[in-house]
Amino acid sequence: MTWNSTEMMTIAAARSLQNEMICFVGIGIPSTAAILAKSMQAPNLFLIYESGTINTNPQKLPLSIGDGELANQALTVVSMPEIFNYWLQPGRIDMGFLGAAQIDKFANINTTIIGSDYANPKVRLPGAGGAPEIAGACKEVVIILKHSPRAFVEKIDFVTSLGFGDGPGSRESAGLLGRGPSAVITDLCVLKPDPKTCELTLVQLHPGVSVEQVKENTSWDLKVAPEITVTAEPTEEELAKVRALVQSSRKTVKA
Amino acid sequence: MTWNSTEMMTIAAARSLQNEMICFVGIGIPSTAAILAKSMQAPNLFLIYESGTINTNPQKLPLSIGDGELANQALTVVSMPEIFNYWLQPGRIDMGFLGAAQIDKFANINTTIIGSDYANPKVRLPGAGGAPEIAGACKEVVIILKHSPRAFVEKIDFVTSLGFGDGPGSRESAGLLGRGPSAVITDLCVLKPDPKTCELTLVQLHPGVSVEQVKENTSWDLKVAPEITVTAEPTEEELAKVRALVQSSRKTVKA
Amino acid sequence: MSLAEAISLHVNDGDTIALEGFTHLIPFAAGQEIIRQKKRNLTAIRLTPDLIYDQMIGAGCVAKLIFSWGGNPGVGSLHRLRDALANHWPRAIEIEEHTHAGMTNRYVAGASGLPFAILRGYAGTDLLTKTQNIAQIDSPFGNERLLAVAALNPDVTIIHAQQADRKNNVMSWGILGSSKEAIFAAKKVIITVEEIVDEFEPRNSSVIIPEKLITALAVAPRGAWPSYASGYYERDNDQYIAWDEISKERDTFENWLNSEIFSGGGN
Amino acid sequence: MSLAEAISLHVNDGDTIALEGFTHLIPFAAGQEIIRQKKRNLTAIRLTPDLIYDQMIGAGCVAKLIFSWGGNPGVGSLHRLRDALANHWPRAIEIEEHTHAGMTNRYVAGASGLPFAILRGYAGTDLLTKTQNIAQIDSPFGNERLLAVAALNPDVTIIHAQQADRKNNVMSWGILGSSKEAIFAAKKVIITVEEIVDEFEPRNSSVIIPEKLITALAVAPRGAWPSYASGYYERDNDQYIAWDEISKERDTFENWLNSEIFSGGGN
Repeated sequence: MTWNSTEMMTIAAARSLQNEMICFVGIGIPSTAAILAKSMQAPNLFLIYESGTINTNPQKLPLSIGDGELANQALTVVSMPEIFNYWLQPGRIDMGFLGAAQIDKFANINTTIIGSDYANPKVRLPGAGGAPEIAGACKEVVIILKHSPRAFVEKIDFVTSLGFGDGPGSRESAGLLGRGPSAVITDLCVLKPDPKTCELTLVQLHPGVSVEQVKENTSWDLKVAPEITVTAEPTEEELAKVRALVQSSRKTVKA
Repeated sequence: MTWNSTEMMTIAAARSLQNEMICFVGIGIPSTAAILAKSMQAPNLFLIYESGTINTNPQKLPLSIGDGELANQALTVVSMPEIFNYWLQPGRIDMGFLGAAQIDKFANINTTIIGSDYANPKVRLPGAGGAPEIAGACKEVVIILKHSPRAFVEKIDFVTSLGFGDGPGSRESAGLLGRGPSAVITDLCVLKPDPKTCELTLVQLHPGVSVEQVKENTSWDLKVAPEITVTAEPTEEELAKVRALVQSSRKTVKA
Repeated sequence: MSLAEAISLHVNDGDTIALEGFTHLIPFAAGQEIIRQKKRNLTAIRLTPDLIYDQMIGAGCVAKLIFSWGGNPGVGSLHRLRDALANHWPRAIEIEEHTHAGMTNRYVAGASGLPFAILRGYAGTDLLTKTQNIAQIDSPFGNERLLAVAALNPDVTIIHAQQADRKNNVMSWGILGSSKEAIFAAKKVIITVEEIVDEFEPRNSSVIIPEKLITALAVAPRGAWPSYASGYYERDNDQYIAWDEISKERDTFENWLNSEIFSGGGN
Repeated sequence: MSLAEAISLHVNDGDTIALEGFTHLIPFAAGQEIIRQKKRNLTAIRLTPDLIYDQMIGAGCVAKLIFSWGGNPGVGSLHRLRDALANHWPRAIEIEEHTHAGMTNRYVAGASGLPFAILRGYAGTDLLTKTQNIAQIDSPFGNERLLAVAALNPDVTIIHAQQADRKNNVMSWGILGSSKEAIFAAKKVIITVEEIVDEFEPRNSSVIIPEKLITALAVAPRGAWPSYASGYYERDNDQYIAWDEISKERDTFENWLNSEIFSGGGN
């Protein structure tokens, strides 16, 4: 049985979701993972998309966050003021599932610009969308992105969404309700914030991945947990389902 | 052809409504008058009730402001936040139609208490309801109540809704968007605010009513316009329709 | 779960409760179960206390009333409310009064997890000096002063709706007032419904409340009577008129209480 | 009224406009008519500029963009937006960026006739120092600091919906995003619809917009293509993917502009 690293990342992310959770899902890999989880261990996963679809159960992978499939399979569809003000803001959501372009050691994420000059960036990214408030208000956040030195940087070019700021106490002083990122899941491994320092720490490797590989793909001097576990290999069922999902979309979704 | 003074008041109020107006209606006589107007000169009168019924066209007199008839005959029914925040507050409503228990010479109205001690009033009235914001935000307000010395007082016991405060400039300094009361229609006459002083002035008598009668029923020294018109007598059609409406309700509504 | 269980499990003495529904879908069955179970010292929130709170006040359940219009719609006064205010019978009650716009926005703030909401309200009225939980606030953009009203977050919101499905999702339609906001604002939510259905039919001006928001669901047929449930039964205006007589005197009220509530089985 | 008349009558150079519809019901026909009529110096508001604003920006209609997520959903970048920002082609544009929650609440404030709305937003982000029309505000009740966002009140809001009735009331259903708020917030409202019907069928998650709120109504079948109209046609994902190629280079974009917009008749 073989698989590629994106499949492993998606499956590992799916496994982090528990049944009955209320999950606020961003488009792309997070969405694939959430839909996969719902077809596996979490059939009652309560999926909310920022487009207003409540408790939706998409059978194929949406290309956009507002695809007809999300509305057609939803219990109800509400306005965006209701989604952001009544559902997200009060801290009702258990889990926020986010992607990112850049991330730092305190799990702060950037989806706005690459380059130091906001007025004249090297690369203009899409921007904030729903992420800052998702990162702020969900009880817990999982960030999913591919591991590379360009993505895992010492200092991100723009703080679009707050992780742990510059360490313990940052979220509290910013007045955020949620506990913040509980894990960063990549195509190589799983990082978790250190309970004391909040710094992202390597705690789990995907099968066949070495600590060196992860360190090579991380621009800061990555902390490594004393005991590292290895991710269970994807099951045939997981792989079959994730491939069927990706097939169901006309084109794999970019983050 | 005979009629009673309540019928005259209702009919006079109905005549003050023009076709195509957006009218925010309180329950009781204001509602009867608005429904009558819609069946007479103002078929396209756009009626909104605080219960959330938009462009409703009741065929019988509602006893309460949220009767099923109002919802069944409405174009759509919306939430109260939408009614008060999106429809009323921005000044979208042309005409507010209100009743009152007490009114003073500047058309400030009281529906809260009778007696000077708020903590221990002589009579406890229902209170504000939607009136303060209706009186504040509608482009124009018409107040409908029976004429009596107890109702038309020098000083009202509680300012529930602002008319012209203590005269010119009061509404502006309170930050109200609407122009305020354009007329007070009673069972005896029609009063209008003086363009300069804002003080209510007798401008029109219902048929068979004398100036003295009105003054006897007004506790302050009522100003009288140099030229007083007389209200046109109710037509047979108006009377037939207002009586049919009142019949349609099991009991005439108290303000 | 039965309505009796839901009330006994989730409504405690001293709670702040909101039984919402504007004229339509007023949760009378739930309110009368609260009377039956002799809940005490409640802070009771409703835009329009209506007969339901007049009954609970007369029965001695309520310590404080937060409201915006306290009459018998289309009939006149709420005599039990008046008697409690004037003569402290059966007990003294405190009141805090607002406007409909103010109360609605206080629920909106509560539903939004915000400490307050802003509106153009109460301007020039005596409410500004006489009531609580309001404050003036200046716009940080340009020169404007507005009113801030404090959020309402009831311990329990109780709503009557038309239907629930087999998964405990709830659908209601027609005049819904501030019900949705009162639900989102509450720590716990009890919903009574006319019936359980296999599937919700499509309807305009309808709202579906996901089971995730609901703490307890009970079937209570005619649970909004003498108010009404669109699609099920009409408002019983005769009862509203009859209440004027029943509630005017203490003895007629107490007879009603004994015969209709304490002798009545409950749902 | 024809869409061409509606745009020429009600959209002026220099206007602040909002073409709303979140992924669903994006008013492409109206946006392309704006390009066809060479409207200039527009301040264009949308949570997600999407292809519609990428096209208008590439065509030189837009002076300023106010938005919260500027990508090609599920595909990648908006190349015309990037080219305008990086190289000022065909003209320089200014941007003001927010979050979805912020933009949504800016419409809510505009719809409510308030100067601002409050939310728990932007906390700890660089947006606080980099963007405009936000301010921190303290709660008058207890010790909390929140974010105030300034109201949005477009000169014209343009919405595509499924149906209008013979009286020019409009019904739409499915994902509606912030459309209702954008309509109430606007000074003028242009709505395009798939078709005129005799009567609206009952539907859940539907909204009816009374004609009183509508300045101009035009029938534009498939007016949301390549986005979608629930009940009429699906999102044309191939077109969204194809746009990545079309828009990447200026010459391929200009060929598209000439062949699809300026040669195309319009609605």
